[in-house]
Amino acid sequence: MTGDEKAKEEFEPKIIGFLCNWCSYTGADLAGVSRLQYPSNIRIIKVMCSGRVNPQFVLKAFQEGADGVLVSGCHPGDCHYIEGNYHARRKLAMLSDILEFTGIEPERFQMSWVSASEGQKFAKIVTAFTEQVKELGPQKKLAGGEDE
Amino acid sequence: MQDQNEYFEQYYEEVDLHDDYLMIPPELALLEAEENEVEVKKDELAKNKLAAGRRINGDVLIVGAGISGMQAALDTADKGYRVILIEKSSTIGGNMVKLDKTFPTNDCSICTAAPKMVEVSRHPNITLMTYADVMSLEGEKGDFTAHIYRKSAYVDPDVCTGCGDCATACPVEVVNPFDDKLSMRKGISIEFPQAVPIVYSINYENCVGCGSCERVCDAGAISFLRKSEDIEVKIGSVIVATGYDLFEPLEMRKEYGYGKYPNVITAMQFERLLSSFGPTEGKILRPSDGTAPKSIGWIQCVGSRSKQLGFPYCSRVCCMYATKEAAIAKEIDDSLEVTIFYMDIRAYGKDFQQYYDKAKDMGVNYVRARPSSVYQNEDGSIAVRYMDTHTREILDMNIDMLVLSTAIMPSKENPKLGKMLGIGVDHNGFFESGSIVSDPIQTTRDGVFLAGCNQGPKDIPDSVAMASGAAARAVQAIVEREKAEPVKPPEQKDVSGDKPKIGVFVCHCGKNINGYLDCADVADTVRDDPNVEYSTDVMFACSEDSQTDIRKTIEEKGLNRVIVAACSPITHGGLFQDTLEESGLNKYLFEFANIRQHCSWVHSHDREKATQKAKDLVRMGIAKSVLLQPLSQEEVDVIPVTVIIGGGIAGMKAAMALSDMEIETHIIEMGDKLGGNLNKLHSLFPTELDPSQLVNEMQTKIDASDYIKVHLNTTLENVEGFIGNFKAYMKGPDGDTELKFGTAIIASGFGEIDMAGKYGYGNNPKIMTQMELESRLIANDLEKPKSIVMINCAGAMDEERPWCCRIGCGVSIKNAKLLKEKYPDADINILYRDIRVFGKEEEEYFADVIENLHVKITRYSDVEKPQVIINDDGSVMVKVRDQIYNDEMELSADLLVLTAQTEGSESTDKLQQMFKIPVGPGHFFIEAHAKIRPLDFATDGVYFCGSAHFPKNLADAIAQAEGAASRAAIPIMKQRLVLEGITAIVEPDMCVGCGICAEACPFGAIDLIKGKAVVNEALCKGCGLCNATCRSGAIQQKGFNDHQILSMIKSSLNEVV
Amino acid sequence: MVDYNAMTQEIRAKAKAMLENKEVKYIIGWERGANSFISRPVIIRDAGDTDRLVWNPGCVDNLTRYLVEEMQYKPKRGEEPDLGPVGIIVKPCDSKSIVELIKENIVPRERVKIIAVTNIGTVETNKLRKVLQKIPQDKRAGIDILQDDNEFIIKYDGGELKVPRPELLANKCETCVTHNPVIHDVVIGDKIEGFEADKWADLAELESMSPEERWKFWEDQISKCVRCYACRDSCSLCYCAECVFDKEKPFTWIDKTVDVSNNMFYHLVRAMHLAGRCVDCGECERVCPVNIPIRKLNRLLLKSAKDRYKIYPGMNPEDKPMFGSYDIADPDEVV
Amino acid sequence: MAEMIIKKVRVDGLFEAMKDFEVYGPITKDMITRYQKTTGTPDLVFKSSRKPPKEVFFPQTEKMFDLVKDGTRFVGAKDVPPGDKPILLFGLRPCDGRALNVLDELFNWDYTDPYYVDKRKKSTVIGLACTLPAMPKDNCFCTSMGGSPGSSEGMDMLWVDIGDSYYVESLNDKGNAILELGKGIFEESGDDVRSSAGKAIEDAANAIDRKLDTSGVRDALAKSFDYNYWDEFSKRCMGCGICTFLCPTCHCFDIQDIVKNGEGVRQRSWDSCQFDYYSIHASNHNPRPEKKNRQRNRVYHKFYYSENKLGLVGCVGCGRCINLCPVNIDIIEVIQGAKELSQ
Repeated sequence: MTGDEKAKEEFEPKIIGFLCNWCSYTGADLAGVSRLQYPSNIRIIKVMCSGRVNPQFVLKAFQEGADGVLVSGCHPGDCHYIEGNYHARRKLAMLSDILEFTGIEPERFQMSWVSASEGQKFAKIVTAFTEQVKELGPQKKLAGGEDE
Repeated sequence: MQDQNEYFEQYYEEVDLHDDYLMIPPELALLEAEENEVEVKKDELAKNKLAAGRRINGDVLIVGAGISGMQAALDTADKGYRVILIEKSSTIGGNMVKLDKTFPTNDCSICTAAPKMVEVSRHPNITLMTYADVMSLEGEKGDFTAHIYRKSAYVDPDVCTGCGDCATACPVEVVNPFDDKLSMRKGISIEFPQAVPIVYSINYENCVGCGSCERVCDAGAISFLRKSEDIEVKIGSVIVATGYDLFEPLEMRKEYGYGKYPNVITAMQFERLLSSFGPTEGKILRPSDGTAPKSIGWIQCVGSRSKQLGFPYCSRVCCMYATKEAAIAKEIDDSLEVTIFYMDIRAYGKDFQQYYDKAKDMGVNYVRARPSSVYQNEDGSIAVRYMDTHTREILDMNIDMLVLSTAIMPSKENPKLGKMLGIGVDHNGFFESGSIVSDPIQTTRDGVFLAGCNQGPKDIPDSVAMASGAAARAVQAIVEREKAEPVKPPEQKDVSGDKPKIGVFVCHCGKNINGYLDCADVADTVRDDPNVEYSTDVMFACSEDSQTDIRKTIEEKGLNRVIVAACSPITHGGLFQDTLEESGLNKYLFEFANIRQHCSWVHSHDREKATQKAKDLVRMGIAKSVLLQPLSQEEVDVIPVTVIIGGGIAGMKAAMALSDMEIETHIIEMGDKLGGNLNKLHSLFPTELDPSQLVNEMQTKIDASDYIKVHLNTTLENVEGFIGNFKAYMKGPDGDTELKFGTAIIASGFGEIDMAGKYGYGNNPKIMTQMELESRLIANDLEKPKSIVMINCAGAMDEERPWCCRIGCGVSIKNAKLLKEKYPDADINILYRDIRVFGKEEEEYFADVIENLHVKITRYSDVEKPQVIINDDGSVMVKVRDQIYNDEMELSADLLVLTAQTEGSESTDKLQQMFKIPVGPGHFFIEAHAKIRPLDFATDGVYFCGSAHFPKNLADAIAQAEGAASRAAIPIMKQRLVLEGITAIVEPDMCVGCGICAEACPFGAIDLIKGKAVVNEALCKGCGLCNATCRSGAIQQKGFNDHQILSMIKSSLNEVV
Repeated sequence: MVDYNAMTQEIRAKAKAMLENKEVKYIIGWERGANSFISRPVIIRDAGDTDRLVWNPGCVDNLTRYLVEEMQYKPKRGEEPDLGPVGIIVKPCDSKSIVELIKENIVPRERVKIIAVTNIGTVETNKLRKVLQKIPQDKRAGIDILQDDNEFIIKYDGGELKVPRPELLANKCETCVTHNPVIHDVVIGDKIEGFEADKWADLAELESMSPEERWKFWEDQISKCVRCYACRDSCSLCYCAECVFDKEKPFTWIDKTVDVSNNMFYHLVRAMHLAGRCVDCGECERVCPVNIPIRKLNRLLLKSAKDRYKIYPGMNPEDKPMFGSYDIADPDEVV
Repeated sequence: MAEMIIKKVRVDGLFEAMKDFEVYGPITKDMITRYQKTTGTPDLVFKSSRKPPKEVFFPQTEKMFDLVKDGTRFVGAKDVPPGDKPILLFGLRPCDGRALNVLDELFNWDYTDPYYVDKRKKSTVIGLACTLPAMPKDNCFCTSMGGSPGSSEGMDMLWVDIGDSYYVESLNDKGNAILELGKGIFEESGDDVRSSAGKAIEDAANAIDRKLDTSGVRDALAKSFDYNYWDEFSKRCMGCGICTFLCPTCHCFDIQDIVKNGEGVRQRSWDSCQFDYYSIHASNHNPRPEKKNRQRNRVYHKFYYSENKLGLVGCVGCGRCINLCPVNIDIIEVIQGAKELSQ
């Protein structure tokens, strides 16, 4: 194993997950109830609705040193608040575009729809996302590197 | 009443009173006790003595505390009436809590049921008695006297902490009925970890009387001197919600090897295997050797749809639960081979067909066969012999485990209970309804009502709807009574300006958390945080003793914020919030750190990382907690008026139920008369009932009611406001009118889709839909046909409209019967995909039509739909491939009836806009929760019933109508409503009035007044969308404001405080 | 050749009439700058002062920010607020700002009288600095800049300099599609036709780069930022009573630290706050003292909004705000 | 005072000889010059820098000390040991050199600021006189503020471009030390060199076309504080921080504790009196609530308070604030206006 590979192996990304109370948080609960295993890197912040997630939170998380940010809400049409997830979708799509445009890997940011019954999906998403972020290595662009 | 007394005596004879160690008078017992050096406290005995023969006054007695009984109890208690809820076993929850997940949403069953259980146990208007049976019921509607026999569990429920030390000490091991015999438990036990009340109980049948439990019980909760009680209760009405038994295929259907081969289990046993708190903690393992099966099969209709080998009716839920179990098994292990042997897949409910389609896509193998026999191979695997009805081959399939989808059957105690309560039992053993189609809730005795599966098989939402309906009916008898005084919560301490003093309680959840991470370490880490006043780890934070501890610590340490690190706020948040309130703290000063579902259970292989994450989660909780502020909840008065949109049968029935509860009700109907689709129907499946007669009877009652006002030819133009304070703008014969109301019921119904262009419809007078046929039957103007073909699922279950129309099979069979009776010489052939007759008496009706009237039925496949050919002479031919005989058939049809797909009414979209309620596929409204809130919308104060939600047969629509009336009556009977505390708040100095928040708000809760956003707290649902949309942060969501979320972000990335 | 002189005269006449007829409290316009070659904002209250008003390619400011100030003016204690209309002179690009401001309830339509000019382009201040080097310092005093379809003509003391349009034209004018005002009470100047649609050519180069190259580009640019907030302060749509970046109590969104991390956060959030609203008036980029190509960020989102949601701000006050609305049919790239 | 010359071709050699220094010099990129750390030879031909050289001694963001952690809490402070490398600031323009004088006074006034003073003490400053054609640029008015394109105030050594070489004047021991370092690189100078340097400076001075008569400014300002005048011209001010951040003598800063990635530091960053929250009190009261108050404060600070306090005028006439003001607030015009009004 090269040093680089080793560093990648040992790198434990910091991931923040904003989950809506009604679907995704409950879906994450279901993953727990079903004892599905996924990497422990994610720190979940509960919000009532994915529509509550201001793109500013995502940027702030990156700026504070998060390596990845996951936002998850109810599937389109299933929003507990009727339409919050549609609003979130717009805002966060635009955010994704500007991240890409500024060369900040948009792969560090992911939005997903996870219903209360999709514990399996939640576990899969978190696993894949953690892997994806791990692959990208530490996020120093918005966080600022040590060598500044 | 003679019979009843006999039964009473007989019961006492049957039930062994040896359970009472105290067969002698207390005084003597005292003396004896002293002699025997058994510690007995005098006052305890005295209490026991007094307890016997005590009297309780209530309003409604509810027998059975499964999901139906709980719903009925909550619906009644929420209206302000006192409920006495009795449950035979030691916990409430019934069969639902045994299930792993529920179809078609795959919601965790216990997770959705547990909050209801907790709510029931904490409701001030509900007196809950477990281990209790009803013995007699005397008197009449409005004035009943019942006797309750409450068995002693030898454990004082007020003292037991649920710690489980007794069970550890108990030497007796018995089969655990909760796990359907798949595991063992102790002689002293609780049913399951989340049982309510969480009180251990001794089953006297198993107890050897060694006293070990008593000796180890630190709390001193166990006493063998506790006496069973005979309690007299005075009530005005009774709801019977005693549930069902499951068919045990030991005698009948023994050819499937249950009880003989260990790897043949019932579906309920399989549920227990799937359940995370079941015998295998959610792992699918064979009972014979504990290995994971590589293949599993399900046999459907075990005990149902057979007069000879079980019950003639359809058990209604088995197709879906088997599909669910198979799909979940497949989800857990994709390599698993799963096969379901079925007769018809009755995926009749909302989203069921799609769920079934998805299971097929996942690789669940459906084989249409009723296996004849089952053998065990040497390796313990099971050989199933069956004939595939599609290929007509006789085959053997070897599977590692066989699951029998056993039928819901009437409780064996129904006849006895029926006699004690004076209510009738039908030929199958279910309780008899007033009418199976038009009055399912009413028993044969006035003032006694039915809810749930004791009336016939039902799935959860239908049971819940019926339970709400039963609550409405039960309240009618006592509506004049004075309501219980609402309990005032203790005075709240004002802590708003105080320095945060946080208490942290890290729950072990037994081994569920502490088994995978170090709870003590987590508690230690945060103890020195400047804002943390107290930090500890506890065994079960939710147990009653921990609750007491938390309350005590709040008091002693002067805590003003509390964090519990445990399971999930979804299930347990409310519980701890209540605990805070009881301690005089605002409930919004509570914060949850989810270290079980989101940590210990999902990172169970890395103790170190799980512990680290738990620390972070708690720290994030602290970061937010520091910033929590007490939130006040506004109260509003409720306008005591309900509006019903739609005057079909559901709307009419709901109006009548509300009227009976003395609530002013307005029906808004677009058409010129009430009755809706019923006016167009000739008759009602599965009865001979004349719909017009039913409509007329109800019309008469509505006309006679002082409480109902009908607005015909009236459309609803707009609605504004919120629960308790709506305002409708209507257009009708009186011009534009306004109406203020408190709650609304949407009963906008459904109709057939436009069939134009499908199956030759619209081009030939011989082709018509079922609805048109009904009209022709009423008019009696059909030309005598020689051959009749009906095509079921026309326009249904395809890509465009993937749902099942739910009612078509029944309608086609009924109309086939009518036509056959009218034209006995005519050939009738019903082309079908599955025959989905699931309701009460429906299967029997169907079997009768097939057996006795010689109506042909031909199964076709979804990939080869029937072709309709219209010849030049106008004659109609139908080409179809019979899936069973694999024959290509050409049927001439003098009459071709299309059983058309259905969809929600045209007004759906408009209502969606006006009431801000969600609509799903097919223009059907989406309920707040598919299982436990089947009549509510997410928007408070708006309910629905009938086919606006999904096509319904009459019985279900009526039960729903009464249920919706019950739901709609709750806010009105409460008179005042406490609103959501998590609302948005505007800082006026920061707001520049750009209005984007108002634009975004899904609930219209924000107005611009004088250039500033102003939140209407009554409309605000607290989603926080406005907060995310406001650029300056002038509008903030209380409890989730920018500062709080930002603090959580920061603390999650910084291991410092 | 655009007759700036005639247009200036017309503006002055209109302004004078408006003031004399008391149609407006004052007129927001441009006057000659102190160092003469770039015009600057001026507020004219007196009909007699209207001769100070000018219109030429050096009128670079988007004056609508002063409109916002008027609308957000908080009367002092005891002061009776004067809610009378004000007059403003706008270029077509600036007129889009007014559309947004009306849409966002900041400017009531009735409180503004819009004198709008048609415009084929203004100068880029930075480019002008360079071009002016060609003119002796002592001869720069009376500079006048004229323009036709192909070139700018700089008239100075005793001479004139012809500069091909691209060498002096403001960057924002190169991509401009709005040469005629979208909202106005009075239009001055001939209708301008025949401009190409925005092809986002200015973004193409960056978009063709690899992500790492893009980051390097932005890191270089953003590291120059001194966080003077001129880009924000010049923007007429940055009208919040308290900007998130100024928030100090009870928490801050951003540190005062000037480094790539904080600077980038600032610029990304600023761009997101303007997403679906920015009308590309170009003020942010013009005022930047360290020449950060800020417009690129805004324009990327402008392009995204157009591509994704068919939203193009600044055209119609009745349009729904992008972040206050949604369409079920919005592209769904969510996992 | 030693005078030497250095041939332009030998400048690289000198920088090679000075490699023990941490060298800061003008680096021009995308038309913008800043004084930045460099290991090679900085730009020799440049217009005055966009960001003033004060950032070398007084960086826009500067760490003051680390916060010390105990477990998960911060319990104390730990000073950051200053670097021991001497600093060389090369290419300082005369106006900026005079601005250093102001900052030197300020940071040594009632309180000695260790961060600035430490760096300043170990620094050697080599100035570069403004000569045509690069300098002066638009709106330079140093000559009106008592300076000149050849002023050596605030410097240890001054270089003047005289074609293929620079005339070099060492002004003190620090300058002499550089001469010593560059022994063999610097060459003897002569009178003709000095006079051509003088001529170059004079030409530059003559090219400055913007003038401000500062006589009577103090009196005028003393009288005009309450004039409506301040309101009038600051109406167009947008309230950005360009004029202050880019001013070589402005020195306001704000102190923040920053926690990131589990580590904490206390640091200070430039602040601007033009920001409305700059002067806001804890009580939310703002003594300078409006733009006119803030603009007036800036002008008074430069032309009135600074002199009271430090004995030095706060403006050196570098012209940056005029050049970069987006709305053309021109301090020369402002002062002249105030003078006219007060007469």
